[in-house]
Amino acid sequence: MSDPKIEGYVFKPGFKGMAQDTGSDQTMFKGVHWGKAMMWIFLLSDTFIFSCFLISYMKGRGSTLVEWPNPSEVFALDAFGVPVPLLLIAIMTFVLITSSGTMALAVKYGYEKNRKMCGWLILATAIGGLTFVGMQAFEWSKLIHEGVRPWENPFGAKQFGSFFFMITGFHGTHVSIGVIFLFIYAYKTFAGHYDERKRGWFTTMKGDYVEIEILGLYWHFVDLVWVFIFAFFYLW
Amino acid sequence: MHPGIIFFLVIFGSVLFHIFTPWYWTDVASNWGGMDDTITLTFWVGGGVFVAVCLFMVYCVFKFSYKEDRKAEYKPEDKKLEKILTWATTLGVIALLAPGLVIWNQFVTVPKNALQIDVMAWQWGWQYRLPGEDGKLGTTQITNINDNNPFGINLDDPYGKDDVLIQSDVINLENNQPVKILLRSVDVLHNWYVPQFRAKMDAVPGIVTYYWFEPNKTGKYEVLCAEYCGVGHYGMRGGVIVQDNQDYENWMQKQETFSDLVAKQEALEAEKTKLAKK
Amino acid sequence: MEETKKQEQTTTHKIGIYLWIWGLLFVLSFFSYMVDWYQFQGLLRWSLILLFMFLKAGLIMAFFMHLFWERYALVNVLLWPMTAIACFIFLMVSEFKYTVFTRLFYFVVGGA
Amino acid sequence: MSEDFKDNKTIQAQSSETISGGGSGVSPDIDHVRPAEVEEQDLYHGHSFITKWIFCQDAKVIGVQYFLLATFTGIIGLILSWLMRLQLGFPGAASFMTAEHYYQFVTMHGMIMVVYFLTALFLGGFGNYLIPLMVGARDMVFPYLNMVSFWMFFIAVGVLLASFFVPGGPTGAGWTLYPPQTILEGTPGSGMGILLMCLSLILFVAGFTMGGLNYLITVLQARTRGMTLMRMPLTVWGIFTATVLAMLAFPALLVGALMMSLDKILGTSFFMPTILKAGEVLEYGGGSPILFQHLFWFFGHPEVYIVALPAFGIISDLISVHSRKNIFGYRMMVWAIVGIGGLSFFVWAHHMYVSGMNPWFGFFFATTTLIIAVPTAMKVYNWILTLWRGNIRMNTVMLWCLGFIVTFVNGGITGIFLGNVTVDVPLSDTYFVIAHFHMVMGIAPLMVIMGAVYHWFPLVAGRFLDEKLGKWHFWATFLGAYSIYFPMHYLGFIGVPRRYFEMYDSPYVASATGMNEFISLAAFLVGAAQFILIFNIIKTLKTGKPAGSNPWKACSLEWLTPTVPPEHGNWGDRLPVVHRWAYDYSVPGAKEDFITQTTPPSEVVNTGVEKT
Repeated sequence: MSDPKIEGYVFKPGFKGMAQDTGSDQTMFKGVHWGKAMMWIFLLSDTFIFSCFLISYMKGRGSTLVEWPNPSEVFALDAFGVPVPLLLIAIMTFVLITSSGTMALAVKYGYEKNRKMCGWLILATAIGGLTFVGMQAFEWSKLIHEGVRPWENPFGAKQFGSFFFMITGFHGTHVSIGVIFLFIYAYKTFAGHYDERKRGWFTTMKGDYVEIEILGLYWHFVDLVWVFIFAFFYLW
Repeated sequence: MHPGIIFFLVIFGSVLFHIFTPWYWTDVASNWGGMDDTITLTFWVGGGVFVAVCLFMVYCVFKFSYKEDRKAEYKPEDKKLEKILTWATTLGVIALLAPGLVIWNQFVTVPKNALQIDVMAWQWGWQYRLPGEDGKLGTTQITNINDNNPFGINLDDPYGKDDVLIQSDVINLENNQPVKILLRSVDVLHNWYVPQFRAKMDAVPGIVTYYWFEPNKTGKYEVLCAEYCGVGHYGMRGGVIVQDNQDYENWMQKQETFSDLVAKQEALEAEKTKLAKK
Repeated sequence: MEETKKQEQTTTHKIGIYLWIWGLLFVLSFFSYMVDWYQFQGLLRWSLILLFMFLKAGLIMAFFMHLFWERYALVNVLLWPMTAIACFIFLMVSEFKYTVFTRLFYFVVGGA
Repeated sequence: MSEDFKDNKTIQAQSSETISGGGSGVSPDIDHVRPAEVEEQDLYHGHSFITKWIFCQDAKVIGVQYFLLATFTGIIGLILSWLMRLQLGFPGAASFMTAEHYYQFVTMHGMIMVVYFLTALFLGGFGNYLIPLMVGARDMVFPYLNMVSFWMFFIAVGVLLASFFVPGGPTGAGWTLYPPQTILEGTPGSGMGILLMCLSLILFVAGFTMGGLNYLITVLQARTRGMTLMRMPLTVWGIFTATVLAMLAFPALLVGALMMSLDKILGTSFFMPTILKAGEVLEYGGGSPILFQHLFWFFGHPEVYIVALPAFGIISDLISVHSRKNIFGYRMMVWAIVGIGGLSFFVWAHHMYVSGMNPWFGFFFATTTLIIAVPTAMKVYNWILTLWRGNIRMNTVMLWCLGFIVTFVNGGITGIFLGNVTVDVPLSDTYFVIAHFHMVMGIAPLMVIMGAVYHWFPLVAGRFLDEKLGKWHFWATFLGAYSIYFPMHYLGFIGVPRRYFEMYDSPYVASATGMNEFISLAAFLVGAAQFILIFNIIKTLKTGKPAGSNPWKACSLEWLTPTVPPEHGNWGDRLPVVHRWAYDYSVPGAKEDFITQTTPPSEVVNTGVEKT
């Protein structure tokens, strides 16, 4: 994406450009749609939420004297009779990254106004997200079956279950909300709302393919959070 | 009346209040006179700035009250003045901070000869434990606490056997003997605070916190709980009696150790079983 | 709202870059899975986990979320607040170490 | 729905003409302002009573709604403070006052005043009303979201007040809600009360996030032509920075409230270590109470500045307008606001010096905290230097400003006591702390709110508030509040601890009995004085002196709307074009003693105006 063209405004690159944009009138993020700017700021706020969760988890895990369960064993899955560590988690990661890729392509085709391609890719993303949520539900039920509860677990420190259900639950909620919106946006794309610049249901804004990018930002963020959860919760 | 006069009177009254106030610190009874000094320093610097700023404001209000024919000065920026003020403030702040940090360093560094005292808090009361002859406190667990073991001392810890138990909310301290207060709570947050000693620290369930001081005035002091701990917070008082060496030793002789307590309880048990057999 | 003029000028990226990043993400995920598979321990495990994590996060943010192509005004607004988080993490590390120290010392080990 | 947008078509057609050309007929080069980057905003114009006044998408109406609801909860907080002072000054005077009730009143008073009154009023109330007007936007960028934000706040307040009527009553854990006592027996309202409190906070945060996104994006992306960030009035800077803080600080509160609810409902042990209660060991174990304190204050300290920064911004504008002088050192003021905001994320544990955290943190947090004192002091200097050589109108607004300076400097200086770690040890958890934070973030922001009400009422209602009543209101509030909190510091010096239901049995506290009675009487007076304002507003809404446009002769945009009060869409057919900062007062050589932001340079060529 090269710089947008704005009448009477010559873009400077890098930090000079930053000073120039910040000092200019009307907008600070040149050519950035209001909704996109909003999504970025929202994601920044959401980052702080997840950071607080993960910091609490670090503090909680670090300060308990009871042994922390070994995630590699707890999350192992029997494949053909052999326990494979983190098998399900690996597949979930794979699915989420796949859906992130399709989303990135959907954004690209959206900007090219390729309605069909964009719609199908969003639908694929939604299905990927749904699969992820389904597998997470499976993982939860497996752990609950094994006796892990938010308030206790048979493997060691109480906090293991608490943090696991809370953090993956909060992340799963984000994924689920994303899936709902993906389906809605897939419908809107196929119905051509973005080509006709049809107004949204709750907003006075005209429809635009930039909305796909906004949703894409949210979806990639969900993926991004999973990267951190994967590293800190399953691998640590 | 011109509003400036009232503002002036408010400032003037504040200064008078400070000079004539009957409400002020209790006399310090520990080594933390340094804290009082930092407060005094901050008070004079801060109070000076407060009075100066407010008097300047009052001056402006008198001098530059609205007049139809006056035009205010137009001067968007005065870099030089701003620079001077910034540096002056920075220096003032450093002057206040530095002694504070020095004393904090003393506060967190406990002298080697300090007597350790385990202060155990619950809703809503206190009790104390002193090390015995070995000079060391035994480890504890909340889950061990029961009628026979009111402090929850780990039975397999050899250091715990001779610990002196004081099941009272009043404790005696030896004058001029530094003490390290080890705070422990079995339920919620508490804070063992004697205003005359200046220092305080929360007792947090799940960990042990500490602070130290050296009492240097004999007498009786009241202990207050200084961290909100539920409806009984305001009634959670205790006491400290600071004594000279001889009195303290006498008092110490009368206290019971953990093994005394265990022996007494065992004797009691044996008595009971004997009676039951009869 | 958004100027319509902008639409035509927005050049999209070649599909190749997305596929590349996509592939890299799979490879990096595979590597971080291998860290667990081979049961690396200690500092090595830590640094590998963090390395792959930051690489993945960086790729997603830079390319999928287009941050690499955004102007610095936006990028800086998003990244500077992370210093507060970094400070929080740093202090909480020393806090949990202190907590676990007092717990071990006064409840388990003793002898002081 | 489509016909609702018809009005916009004409607006768009007209305003697109203004995109080229600088406005005036001559259009010399010096007046040139870059054309608009973004299209005109579509607005949803309500036609029915419900869409115009209740579920309204106009930021100005939402601002007034926020203001009224926040004031309503504030009055509840005020009544609670009366009840507390009744107990402290005259123990036993009210038969219903048990320790449980006292602690519930303390808690609800604190939470209501900090979050539901001050935060909502400054950001929701003043933010909504003033931001679009001051940056020259037609409305907030996402009007629908803005409306939902208010109604979320409404529900949050509803849930909060509902906790008064559940079994066990509202939580009495202190506004800091420290676990473990918050959710254990022995604390009033440890059942439904605390759950409703957490739920209400979560709703508030969710609602606030919607509003906050609006404020931020409106300031960043929807300014009018010529309005650079460095030409914005300081009010907008203050509210903007406070909103940034809120967006980044509320997450910590949300996480803390969520985890505490889980500890209560599910019996998780996030904040709960092994606990012995009434002879029984509870099911909890291994958690860390200090973690909650860190989360709470990671939110809580920025929260202080969420309240203070809008106050700083607003007071700067009021002082400047009514001294007929530009704000002294505008750039310094902006950087001070931004710097204070940024630093506020690195100082949180100065609330925890005696909490039992890692003692070495004391060094770090004392240093960062005292660094904040420097930009804060600069702001104070700049306020009084603005008065200096000004032409000060001694009206009610200016009185509130002067009252603010006195109380803020007082409270700021006691902040240096409490921020400096060693000085804090004897004073923390005593009445000194109460006196400090009421002075600095209770009374001082209240002075600003009142000043702002007297200042902007002519814009909102088109009429002046009564000056005479205003002066009575000011003197009763200022003198009363000062005599509550100034002597209270000395109670702290004695060592009287906070949150004591009664304390007269302690020997060294006995001397304070008289002072406590005096403070209580002053508190009753100050509380009652606030009803003068309500009476004043009701009286002047119908009979007040009509204000006309720009009655204070101010430079900033909000006074330059074509109609007073401004209509939906704010600017009629044409958006304003900005040529200068908001502070060109008393420019030598100018016809009048102010040059508005929209005055093109070609009209003031022969004056001594500086380029801004």
